[in-house]
Amino acid sequence: MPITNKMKIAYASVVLLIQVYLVYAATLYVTPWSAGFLCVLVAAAASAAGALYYIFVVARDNEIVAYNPQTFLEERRRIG
Amino acid sequence: MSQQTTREIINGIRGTKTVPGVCMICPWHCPTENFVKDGRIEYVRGNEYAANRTTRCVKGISSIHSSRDKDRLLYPMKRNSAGVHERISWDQALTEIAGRLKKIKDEFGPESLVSLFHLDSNEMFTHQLFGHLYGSPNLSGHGAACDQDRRLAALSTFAHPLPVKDYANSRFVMLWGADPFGPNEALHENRELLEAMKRGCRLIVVDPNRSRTAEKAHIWLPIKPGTDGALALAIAHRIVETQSYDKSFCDEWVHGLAEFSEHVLSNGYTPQWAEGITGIAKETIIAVADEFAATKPALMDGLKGLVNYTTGLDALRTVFALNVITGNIDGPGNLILKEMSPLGFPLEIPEEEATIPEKPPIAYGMGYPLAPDLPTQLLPKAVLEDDPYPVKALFFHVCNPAMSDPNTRLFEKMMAAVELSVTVDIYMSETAQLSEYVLPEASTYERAEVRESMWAGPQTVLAQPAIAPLGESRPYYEIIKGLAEKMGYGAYFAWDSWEDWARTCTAYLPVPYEELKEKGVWEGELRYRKYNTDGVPTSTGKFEVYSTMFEEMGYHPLPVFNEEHRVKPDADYPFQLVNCKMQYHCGTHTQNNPYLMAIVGENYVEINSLDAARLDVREGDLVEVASPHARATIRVRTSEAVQPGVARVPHGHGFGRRFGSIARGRGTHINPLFETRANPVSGGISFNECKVKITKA
Amino acid sequence: MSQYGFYFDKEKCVGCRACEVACQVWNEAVQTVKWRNVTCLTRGTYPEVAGVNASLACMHCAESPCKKACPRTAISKNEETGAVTVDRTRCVGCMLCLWTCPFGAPQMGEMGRMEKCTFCEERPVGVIKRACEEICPQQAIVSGTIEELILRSKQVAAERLSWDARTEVVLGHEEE
Amino acid sequence: MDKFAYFWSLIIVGGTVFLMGAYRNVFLKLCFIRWINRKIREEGGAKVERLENTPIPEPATIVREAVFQKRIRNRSVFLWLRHCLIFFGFTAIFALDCIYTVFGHYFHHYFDYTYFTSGAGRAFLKAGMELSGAVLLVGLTAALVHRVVYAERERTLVNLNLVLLLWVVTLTGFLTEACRLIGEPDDPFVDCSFVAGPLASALRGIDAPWHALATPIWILHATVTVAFFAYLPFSRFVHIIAAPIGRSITQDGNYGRLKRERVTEGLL
Repeated sequence: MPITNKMKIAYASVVLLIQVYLVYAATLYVTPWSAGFLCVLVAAAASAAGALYYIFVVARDNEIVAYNPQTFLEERRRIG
Repeated sequence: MSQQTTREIINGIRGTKTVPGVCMICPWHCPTENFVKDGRIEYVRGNEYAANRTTRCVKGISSIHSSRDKDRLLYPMKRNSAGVHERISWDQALTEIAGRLKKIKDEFGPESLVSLFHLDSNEMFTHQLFGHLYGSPNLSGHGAACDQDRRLAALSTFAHPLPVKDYANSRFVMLWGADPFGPNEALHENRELLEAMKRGCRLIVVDPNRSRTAEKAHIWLPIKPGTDGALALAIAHRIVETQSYDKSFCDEWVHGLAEFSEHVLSNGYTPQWAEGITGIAKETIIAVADEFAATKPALMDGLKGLVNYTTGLDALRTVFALNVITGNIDGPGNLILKEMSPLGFPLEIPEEEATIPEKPPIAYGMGYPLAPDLPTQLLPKAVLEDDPYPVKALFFHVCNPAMSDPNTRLFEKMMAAVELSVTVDIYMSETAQLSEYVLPEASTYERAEVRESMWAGPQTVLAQPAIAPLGESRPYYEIIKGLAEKMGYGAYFAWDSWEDWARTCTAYLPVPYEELKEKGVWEGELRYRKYNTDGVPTSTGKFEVYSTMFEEMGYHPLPVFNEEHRVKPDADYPFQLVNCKMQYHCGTHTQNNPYLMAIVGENYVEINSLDAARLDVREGDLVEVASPHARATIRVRTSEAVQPGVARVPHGHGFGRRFGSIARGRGTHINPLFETRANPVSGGISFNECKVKITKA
Repeated sequence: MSQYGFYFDKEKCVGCRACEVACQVWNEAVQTVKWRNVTCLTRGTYPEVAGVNASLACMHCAESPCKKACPRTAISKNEETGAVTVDRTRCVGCMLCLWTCPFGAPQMGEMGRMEKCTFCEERPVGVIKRACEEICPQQAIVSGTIEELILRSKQVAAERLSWDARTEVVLGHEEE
Repeated sequence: MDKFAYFWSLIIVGGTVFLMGAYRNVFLKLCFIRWINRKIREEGGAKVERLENTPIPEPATIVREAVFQKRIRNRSVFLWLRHCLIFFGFTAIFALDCIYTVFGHYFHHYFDYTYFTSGAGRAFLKAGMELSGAVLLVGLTAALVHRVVYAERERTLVNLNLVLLLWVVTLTGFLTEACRLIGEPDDPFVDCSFVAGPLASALRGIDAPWHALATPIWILHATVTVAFFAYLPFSRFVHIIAAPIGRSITQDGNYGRLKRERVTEGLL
């Protein structure tokens, strides 16, 4: 299996990390716990959920599912 | 769905029309198919009804470019006093040439016209106009530069000029200096040989260079250059010593076996002696000889690798003798004495009209009575010194001796000295640049041809014009017809389209004309062992291992190995120069081809990596190759396939080319380095009698 | 869905490159760079020299790596013939496909997009030969369904073992 | 919900969408390529190990291919010029923009670093962005005109949406700057913005409520820019990420030649 769950979790964690940092950076411009900041938080949560859903469900890597070495040898054999 | 031919399917896909043709790049003349769509050749391939089926070699398939090449000659030209070729009209060109030819004939006799051609089938018209009507005996192909020795050896042994090979049924094939898988691509023979090898046929290759054929061979004998004759005689010694030749066949069909055996045994041509000369272990020689004698059917053949040395003729005579004494001749899987198809001449010329030349062909005067073709490399000397007799007119058709013959400086002097020089070609070749008149010929896509092809059995190819001639170029038969009318022989050339003379040519073929025109090729039945019925046309009625023809002419009737004319590398010229051919090029016509020039654009000198290291030269460096005669700068290519001490240079390139936008200025002309050396009997050009030294440029 | 592909016989190929030029001539209208490429190799020192030639265009793999590696999903596989072709309108010429192709088949075209062997789409499959197969003087390239080709490679091996005293194992038939 | 809140939520959502696209169209594919190359090496039975899976690209090819774009130059000088304008314009303004936002808006929260906000750096930054913005705009206009007028003859592909998007981004960028300049006539660096300055003075002639419009135009610019970045990996612009990786590794077809040699050597 080329794309292991470990890689997916790694990528997802990077995405979440960036989001957390952006929210922290937003605190410098938007006074915390004000209405605007709440919007930022909601946006962050929504996009985080969307990202996780996308990575683990939508972007099925079925097209890259296990590459069957037997067929690969088949192609090699055709160079007789 | 009826069994559609592949032609119709392709026509359906591309909306093209199929016109059968013939390929004019190399001597094999493979029957082809051109797919035409509104005046443009869309696709080309081999003729599916012919032996080569739909296959074509790389030079053939890429020759589609010459049907659209804007660098081709498009109008007749004449060299003015300043030496520049100006455009003239066809009428003016033909009238002036005809007038000059008449004047030369009256003054010096018809023999003073020499007409050289490469291989074009329309030479029939040259023979009829210049030969029968004009009366010149000096009409010659390019045999001197190619296979003169092989033709003479075959004539003396089988009384047949051009034996071909039936690989399909063979069990043992031994090739001396021949490279069918490389430059001398022989289409259907390649496929048959490979399929035979798949069924267990043994392939032995004798070649100093690891050629493409040597790559596929079971045994490759890396012989020292020019010593093939010694190896052949050693094999003959082994076969004669162990009496493993075909006794019954020899008694009935071979003349002079006793003298041949006594000659081989007494002169000590033992494998031990050959080992010293050729560098091949005597055990290998003995093993190969025994295997050759034991395996039936077998065949041995040799080509360029042998004929480029003065020892080549005798080597080939021995090789053909080996074929004969082991009974491997004209049977399935042997050398086949090709049976020609019954093609007539295109024009009927009554006997009394033909003028009989008084003087003999110029080759006799040069001292080579047995030369099948005129030794073109000796022509410059003969012309400049009026040696046998004065030669005033030179006629070149699709051949480029200025490029391919040795000693180019002497050739240039001849072209300046001669009164009339005419070149008919599709490109402004080097010979055209030196000649006074240049007439543009239509390429193989724009002209018709009726010719015998090189398949083992009788095979006729009827090629038809697929597109209109480019510019003002004309097919060769139209040029000859125009010239004949101007010379007053118009009556015999009274046809209006090429179909008329094509019908007279193919009148005796068993196939109806329409069917031949539709298919483009007719293949007769390949008969084996024709000598049983038709006998052997030699003076003794048998295959001659002891050649009576040579004996009459005062030459040694039995093949020997003498190296007196050999030019061996020495201290200050350490390299043996080998004039070879490239797999991707064949003469002048492929130089302006974008497909081939993209694969290999320029020629190079190929030397072994050890020699390159010793000369401290790397791949791609410029070096100077100097022979005692001349020098040239060229790029190096280091390779493991070349024997140390040998420098291989493909010929046919360079000469400060000016004729094509793609060919201009590319490649190095190597021919000035070769001296004018000829095989003492056949007059063939011995290119490789040349030693060179290589220094960093 | 039958999978077609090429079978290449190295014992027959002499490296004459006629297949390259035939492909160029047949696909002249859409080709800017050679799709089929012949590699000629010689190894060893004189006179022990070994040489081999291989003519490679796309092998039209069953599970083609290039199709999976393309960020634009521009490469698609024809259902009936199994031919792998590139869609020029989607391709942006990033050449990730060449990075992953085991046979180095995708070529960078002059129009800034990837071009590759299309298994002569125009020519009806199974009816007539492909352009390169038709021209090859040695008939070293054979196209057909995978079953035919594997059967053929077994027959060639069997035929060879029947007379070849040395029972040399032929590539890929170890388990038979 | 003031300006900045919207801006930051926009960045978060856009960034995530970008990363999701990058995941599917770049990250997955690169993982697969690395995996298949390792598979080829192990099971391909290639006796030859000479060819690494990710050869180090030589800089010469990269310069020739990426910077000089010899391939487009061979096709036509106009297309080459247009691509260069967009390529250098985009990279320049992107880089300068990053520097400006990082040093300008962000660092001064931590240490008083005014070189870029009001010092001499500000002038360079300003002029640089104006120049690259102008270059990008010219390139994009040429692309738009070309796509509409010449597409059939040049056999290029007409998809206007991307070019239009980037064009709008650049245009709104200049508009926002012009509005800001209208709002602050005594900006010390007005002479550096040789495009926005004259635009501002021109607009000042038209008596529209420029001050009121400043923020909406700023928001529009921000939205369109982030939309562009978010849509990038899903569109043809993924070649901004993928082409440098793919083209530099495959070295203009050289990598293919090495792979074919490896397969041929396996046959020896």
